Order: sequence, then C-alpha cells, then structure tokens
Amino acid sequence: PEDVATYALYLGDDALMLAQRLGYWISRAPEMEEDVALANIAQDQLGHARFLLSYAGSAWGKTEDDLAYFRDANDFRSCRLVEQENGDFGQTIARQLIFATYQYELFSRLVESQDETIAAVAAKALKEVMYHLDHAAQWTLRLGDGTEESHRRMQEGLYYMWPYVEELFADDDLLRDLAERGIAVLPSTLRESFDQRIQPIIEQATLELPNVTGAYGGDRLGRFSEHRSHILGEMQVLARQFPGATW
Amino acid sequence: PEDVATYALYLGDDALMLAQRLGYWISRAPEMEEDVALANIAQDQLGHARFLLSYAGSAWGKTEDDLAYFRDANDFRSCRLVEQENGDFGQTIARQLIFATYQYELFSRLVESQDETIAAVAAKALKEVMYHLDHAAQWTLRLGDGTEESHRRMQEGLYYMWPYVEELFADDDLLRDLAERGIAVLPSTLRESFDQRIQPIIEQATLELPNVTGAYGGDRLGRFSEHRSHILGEMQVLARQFPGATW
Amino acid sequence: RAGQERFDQIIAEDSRIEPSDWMPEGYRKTLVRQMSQHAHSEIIGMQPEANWITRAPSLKRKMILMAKVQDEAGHGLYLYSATETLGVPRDELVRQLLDGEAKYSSIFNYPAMTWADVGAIGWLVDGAAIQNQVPLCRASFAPYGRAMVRICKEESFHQRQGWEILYELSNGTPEQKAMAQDAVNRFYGPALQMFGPPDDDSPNSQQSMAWNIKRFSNDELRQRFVDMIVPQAQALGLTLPDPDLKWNEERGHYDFGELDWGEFMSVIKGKGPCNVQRMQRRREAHENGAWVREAASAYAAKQASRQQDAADTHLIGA
Amino acid sequence: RAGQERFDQIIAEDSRIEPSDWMPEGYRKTLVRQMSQHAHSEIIGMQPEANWITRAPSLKRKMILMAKVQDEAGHGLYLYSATETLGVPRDELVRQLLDGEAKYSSIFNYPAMTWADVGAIGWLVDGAAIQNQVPLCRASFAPYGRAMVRICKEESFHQRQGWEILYELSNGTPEQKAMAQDAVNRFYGPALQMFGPPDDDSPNSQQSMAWNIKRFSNDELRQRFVDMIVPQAQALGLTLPDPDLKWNEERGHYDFGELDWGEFMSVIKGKGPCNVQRMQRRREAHENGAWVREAASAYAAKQASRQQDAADTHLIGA
Repeated sequence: PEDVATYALYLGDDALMLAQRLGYWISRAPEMEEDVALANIAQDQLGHARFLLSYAGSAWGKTEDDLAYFRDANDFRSCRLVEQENGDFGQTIARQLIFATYQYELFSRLVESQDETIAAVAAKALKEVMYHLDHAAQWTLRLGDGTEESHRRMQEGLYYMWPYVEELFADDDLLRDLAERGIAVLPSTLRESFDQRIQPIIEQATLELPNVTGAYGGDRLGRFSEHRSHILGEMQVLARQFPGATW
Repeated sequence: PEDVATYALYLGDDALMLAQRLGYWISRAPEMEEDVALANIAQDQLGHARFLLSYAGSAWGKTEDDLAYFRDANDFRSCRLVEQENGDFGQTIARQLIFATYQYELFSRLVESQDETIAAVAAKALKEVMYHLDHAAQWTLRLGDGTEESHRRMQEGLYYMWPYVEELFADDDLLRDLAERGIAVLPSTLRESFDQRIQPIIEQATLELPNVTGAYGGDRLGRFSEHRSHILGEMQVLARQFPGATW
Repeated sequence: RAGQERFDQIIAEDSRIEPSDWMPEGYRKTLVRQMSQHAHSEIIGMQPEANWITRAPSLKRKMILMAKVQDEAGHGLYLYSATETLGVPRDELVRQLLDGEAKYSSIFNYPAMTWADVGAIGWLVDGAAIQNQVPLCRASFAPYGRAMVRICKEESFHQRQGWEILYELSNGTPEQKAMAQDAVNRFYGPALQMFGPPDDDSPNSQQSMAWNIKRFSNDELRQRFVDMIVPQAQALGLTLPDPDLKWNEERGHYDFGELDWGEFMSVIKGKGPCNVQRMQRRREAHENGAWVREAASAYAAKQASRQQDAADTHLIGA
Repeated sequence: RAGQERFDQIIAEDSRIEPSDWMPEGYRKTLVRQMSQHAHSEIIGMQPEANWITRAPSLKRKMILMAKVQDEAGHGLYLYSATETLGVPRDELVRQLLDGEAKYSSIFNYPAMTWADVGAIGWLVDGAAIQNQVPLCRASFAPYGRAMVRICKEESFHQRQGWEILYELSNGTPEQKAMAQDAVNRFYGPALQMFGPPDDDSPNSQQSMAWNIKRFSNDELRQRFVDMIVPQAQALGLTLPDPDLKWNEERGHYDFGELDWGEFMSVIKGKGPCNVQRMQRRREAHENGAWVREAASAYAAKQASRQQDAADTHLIGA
C-alpha cells in the first residue's frame, strides 16, 4: 500500500501546490469573473489534493493536514510546473493550459485504475478538469489572438512554462511497477495525446510551440526547484506555529 | 533599563523591517548600480538593527537573533511605514525618502541622548542616513522631474506611503518619560523639521504633497498592519524550523 | 404625472418596482448609490480574508475560505448586475470606486492581522451584514430584493463558518483562545458601526424607509444584532469588549455602551488603517488586468467580424 | 604591420596590453567574449544566493549574504567597465545577455534550494572561481588583470564565508549536517565542471594561452582545485561525492573520477534546472526598470539643457 500511497502523493501534491498558487489570485484577478473562475479551479484542485492526501495518509496513519503542513520541502512529490510562480495572467494561463491538458489525459486513463479509490478520484476529477482545460484554452485563444501585447505575453508565458513539460511525462521505477499492476498510468504513454491535444489550441491561438528544451531534473524529489520552499514557508507558517493545535 | 530596551526595540525593529524589505531588491533593481546602492542601505539598516537589538536584548538576557527570529508579530515595535510593500521603484523611493528624512532628524537629535549607547548608535548611523537621504532625494528628483510616467509613479508612491507618516511622530507614555529623562527624542518635536526638509525636495521634484490623511493606529503595537506577519513568516521560517540551532 | 402616481401606489401597497417602471430620480439615485456601495463592499471585502488564503492552517479551512471569498466576488457581480438595471453600466460604477468617488463599507478598512480575524469577520461582520440584508430582501426595488435573497442564503453560511473558526480557537490552546479574544475585541465596535450612525444623525434613513428600501432604523438593526451575538459570544466562551453590556429586563433587550463615533467618522473620511492599501490593491488588480480585458475585447471583435465575413461569404455564395 | 609586431613583443615579454594599444581582432574578440561572460556570470550569479537573503537564519548571516551578493553586482560592474575599454558599450553587452546570445557560467543554472546551498556555493563555486581568476590577474590585457586583482581579494572572503556556513551546519544538529552534505553532493560535480571541458575537448584554450590570457589548462586548474578542497572537506567532516577520489602518492595529487560531461553539455545548451528561470528574472528586472532608467536619462538631459540655458544667459548678460 505504501507504493500506492506514494503515487497518491505524486497526484495530490501536484494538486495542492497548484491550488496554493491559484489561491493567491483570488481578489487580484484581471476581471471579477476571473476571481470566481480561478477560485473555482483552485477549490477543485484543493479538493483532489485533500482526497488524495487523505488516501495516502491512511497508509502511514497520517491525516491530510499532517502531510500538507508537517512535511518538509524534500518530502513533497510535486512536479515543478505547478510550483512555478504565477507571473502575469498569461503565465498563469500557460501553466493552466499545460497542466489541465496533462491532467485531462491522465485522469481519462486513471478512471480505469485497478485501485478503486484512485479510479474514483479520477472519475470525479475528470469532469472538473474538462472545465479547467476549457477555461485555459479559451483564454489562450483570447490572449494569443487578442492584442499585440497579449500575444507577446501569452507567448512568453508558454516559453517560461515549457521547460517543465518534459518532467510531467517522465517515468520512474515506482510508476513502472504500478503501471504494470494497472494502478498507475505510465506518464510517457500520455505524451503523444498531450501533444495532439495542446498543439492545435496553441496554433489556433496564433501562437508557437516554444523552442525551449526541458529543464534537467524531473524526479519529483524537489531537488531542482527554488520555489517549493517559498510556497511551503507561506502555506505552513501558521500550522507550524501551533503544532498539535486544531482549527 | 527595560524602558530603554523597549525604546531600542522601537528603533531597531524599524531598521530590521526596512532592511528586510530592501534586501528583496538585491538582484532585482532597475539598474545594476542600484543593486549596489540598495544593498548598501539595507546593510546599514541591518547594522543599526543588530546593534539596537543586541542592546535591547541585554536587558532581558536575549541575543539579537532571539529577538529577531523568535518574537511573534505582536511583540515587534516597528512602525507601519517600513513594513509597507516595496511596490515599484517609485514606491520604494517614496518610503526611503520619508524614512530617511525622519531618521535623519531623529538621529541628529539622538546623538545627544543621555544614554551613551543610543547616542553612539545615533552618531554612527547619522552619517549613513545622510547618504540614504541623499540617495532618496536624488531619485525623487529624477523620477519626479523625469518622464511623464516616472512622475506619475513617483507621485503615486508618495500617495501610498503618506498615510504612515503621522505615526512616525506620535508620542506615547514611554517616549514622553524617556524624553523627559533626556534619553529619547519626543517624536512630535521632529515633525516641523521633517516637513521643512522634505517639502522642498518634493517641490523641486515637481511633485505635490499627497492629499491623504494619516492612517488610524500608530501605536507601534502592530495592531493595524497586515504586512508584518507576512514579513516575519518569511524572515523567521528557517530559524524556527531548527530551534536552538546555530548558524 | 401618471408615473408618480403609479409609483406611489406600488410603494403604498408594498409591492415591487421593476426596472422598466417609472421611478422618481431621487429613488433611482438612492438605489444606485446604495446598491453600488454594497457591490463595492463585497469586492473590497474580499481583501482582508484573501490575505489568509495562502496561510489557512488546515486544508479544510483553506477550502472554506476560498469558497467564501469567491462568494463575495459573486455577490459583487450580482449586485453590479442589479445596479445596471438602473441604467448605470458596471464600468462606470467601477470607475467611481477606483477614483474614490464611491464609498464601500468602512469595516473593510480594518486589517485582518491574524487567523482569528478571519473568524471574527465571518461571525461579526457577516453577522451584521445579515441583519442589514434580510430586510432588504423585501426592498421595493425588485432586482435588489432578488439579489439579496440569493446573497443572504450564502451569508448565513459564512457567519456560521466564522463562528466555528472562533469556536475551535476558543476551545484550543491558550494562545489560540487569546488570539480569538483579541480579534473579537478589535472587530466588535466596528461591526456595531456597520449599521450606520445613530438614528438622530442619519438624515437619509427616513426617505429610504418611506420608499420601502430600508425597513428598520440603524439603531433597531444594531439592537437586534447585539441581542443576537451576546448568547453566541457566551457559547464561544469569549467576552464582548463592552463593560456596559447587560440584559435589560424591562426593555427585553441588551443595553450596550456608547460607540466611538469619532473613530467611525474618521475611518469614513479615509483615516482607517487600510483605506489607502485597499484602494491600491484594487487599482493594481484593475490596472494589471487591463491588457487582459483589452485582449478579450479585441478577440471578441475579431470573432464577430469573422462571423460577419462568414455570413457575407454565405450571402454572396447564395 | 608595426602594431602586430609591437603586440607580439609585448606578449613575448609577458607585459601588458592597454586599451589604446593596437591588438589583433581575434584577441579583442576573445577578450570581449570572455570578459563579458564573466560579467554576466556575476550578475546572473546573484540570483541563487539572493534567493536566501530574506530567509537567512541569523542576522549576521543575513548581513554577510547581502554584502556578498552586493559584491557580485560590483564585480559585474567592474567587468563591464573593463570590457567597455575594448569598444563595446555595456548596453550592447547586456542586450546580448538578455537576448540569449551571450553565455554565463552554467553553474548558476543550478538552484539554491536550501540554506546549505548558500554555503556550498561560497565554498565550492567561489573556490573554483578563485582558481580560475588568480592566474587571470596576470592576463595580458591590463584592465582585465586589474579588475581581477580587485575581484580576487573579495572572492577569497566569500569562499571562507561559504566554508564557515558549512562548518556551522556540519557541527550542528544531524538535520543541519545532512543539509550540508546534500548541498555538497549536488554542487561538487558542477563546481569541477566550472573549469570547462577536458583539455582534449577545449580547442580555444591553446590560443588563449598563447596570448597570455589563460595561464593554465582546464585540467590543470581542476586538479589544483581538487587538491585544495579535499583537505577542506575533511576539516568540515563532509564527504565529497566521488568514490574514485584518492591521494596518488606518485603524482602528488588527488585522483578523481570522470565527470558527467553529458550533463554539462546539456546544461550549457539550456537544459539546466534554472536556465529559463534565471533569464526570466533578469529580463523582468531589466524591463521593470526601463521606466526608471528612462526617467534618469530624461532628468539628466533636462539638467544639461538647464545648465546650457544658464550658461547662455550668462553669456548674453556678459
């Protein structure tokens, strides 16, 4: 069960970090409708995170909050994409477009996981992620094919996020083992459908696929991100100030 | 000695918070010369802070780091001005102009403090603060009388910072008592010379004194600032993760 | 005038005015002012609580807090829409806010400094808002009333959630309880002032009551609020910071002490701890978002012209 | 050509070339490339350490760290100035950096994730830089050599400070020691790669040595560095992550294992963990500062024209 739990951390930490990043936008969005939309997406991701961390924690006798608030940076298993800074709205949308496309492909396959809990989370999340993808795609079109400035910013946003795409599709021993047992999806097998889904959106938005290579690293061990410790420092500050307290 | 120690906290916490804010600029300044200049000012302020916190700590058997890293937000005694966000460079310069002018007037008088340590800090700091004031005044001129955009931004920076001016000159019982004993300077007695010094700079920069009232509060008890807990959360994160460690 | 007569009759019958109905200019103006202030308050009111989203101390609380701040954005949007039915577009209302011409509730000029403040805002500020808003569900202007019905449902959740935050703190460690008490100490007075100045000093109230916009006087609403929160505070095990607060058997209400109206007036006039900060944040969000809104318009215009081209082509082809 | 002869003679005598002297175009180009890369490295190299200024765990360390990052800005400035003597203005050099045409040392594309990384960067990265730079104090191009003298003095402080950070950690709690070891594990290999590829794969080195710019080969410098840090690591009580590292009595040097040159080349080609992040931050600082630099120029122009007006008035008056 520990390997499944670790897999649940992979999935859950991604969702948690993204929720944390998106949560910052609420009250700062470029239009009030977007305060609502980004809050929606943040809550969906936080919902996935809570479910997955609770599930992971059951293997170790820990709660979702134990895992979210009392693990140190090098114990998290999130990918670097979701840890990237919000930047401007174009950069946030670029991150959303990439991650929602990836999550959509992933959850579409995970609904058939041999692990019932993971299959159930995926089934629930899939509908939400379809909305996230639609939201990101719509904004990619508007920004890419909007004004000269928005085109430039959206293109830059894609450029700044693209180095972290490769990592999403990196396999490791745990994933290979779980995939063989029908529990996980081997990330590398999602890349083709990811490309096929995201490329037409980028093209329709009159944007180009960024000409930038993947960033070295990609082992979900946090060995290559300067952002993670900043995110956790803020997220955990109050919980750690009162260890053992309930809220 | 506890009342003098508390006064040292007033002065030292101001310097510490400002050093923390300015430290963020290093590597992000609008020109490389400014990375150097802001780092200089930050180090000067941090130097004052260390001296003053050590002095304050001697009354309670605490070190500078005990006081900087292990006090909670409501135990700090900084004014709100230095806790304000950096904003753009114009906002930072506005904060610098106001604070350096205030500190210059304050230290010019504190060199005659009956408390030898405080008099000595003030004497040393005074020369540094003259440079800070000159730096801020020069930039105020350049930005105020530069381009249309820089004029607008500098004026906005002054507007956003001005509500926190009043607090700098607020007296309280501790200050009144210490002033009577010739140890502290009563802040209200500095206001006139502050105005006489800062107004000509603002005018020469073709700027206007902001038409905005002082923000309610001003008791140095942190009862009115949303920023302080953010600053401390970041500043203290590592030290608190390893209580009792040395570095 | 037939319009005036019909309007007076609707008011007399306590029926509802629709946007298409004739209405006196003063009535329209009063509503635009009140409804847009209300909308602005929801939007500015997001800030103190949003300040704690990234630091909420449990995932459950983070979830609830995000939902709450989202609801506030939603309320702002309903209320701007309802105000637009009176002929003033949202852009113009937002401009009035950003230029400092329009007001919003002064309570949001107080900072949310601790996690307990999030609880106190939910319990006291949303609690006071509900007292104000429940009667507004029957406001004579129909779109306002309808917006209020929807909003009040959500606000009562919020109040409950705020109370729960304080309950957990009050039953937690001594530090947590102290944090809760401190928050209540700071928000109690300003929350009571949310009902506006005492009736003697509230000249506009009477006209609003005659128009069936307002149903109860400021002091009546304040009394109801105090009567509601005293037992809730007892259940929390927290003290309300008013030595004069006590049950008056004769009146069947709680007596309470004089509020600091000097402070109230000075906060309204811009002297609050966060007035400038709130406006700066709102302006920055607006300005940083300008290129996004422009892009959305430009894209919409392109799409419309593409559809027109397609339609033209179709006509020519036909 | 007399210029070439004189140049050759200066080189043969191991004397110094001044900017006003004639020099071959290849020499000039090589220097512009090397010196500006060096300057860019100082500027980009501020970022990993600046990442910890706001979180330094003691005030003393915060002070030292601010001073160090400040020194790097200062070094960048000297080196840009020295490069400008070769006829390329700083604006153009900065443009090359921002457009990705110019390179900077690959080591700065690794992240500073923990506080111990600040120590490892000081000890290993500045340590390697010193090995590289000390011989450059005698570089044939005089302004480069002069800049290096100044820089080397400060770098040796930095290395010492980095070592001290690691020493405190290594002698601290088990978690602190683990943090230090982890940082050394991550920075050891990349630090050794700072001397460039093995001599066999370093085609430009020979010309640079002939011109008395470079004094020692990459592999010679790397060996000196290893020989220097092994006893320092022992004094720290930390392990260097190389199983092949051992004293070779015969050579009188430490042997060490093959480095991962595949990773080195891929980081140079943009695949490092932080390449894009570093460039984004630098571009943002530059773009966000554009209005400030424009204001400074506009102000300077106004001042100059005011002085001119004053001078004219004076002439007319005279």
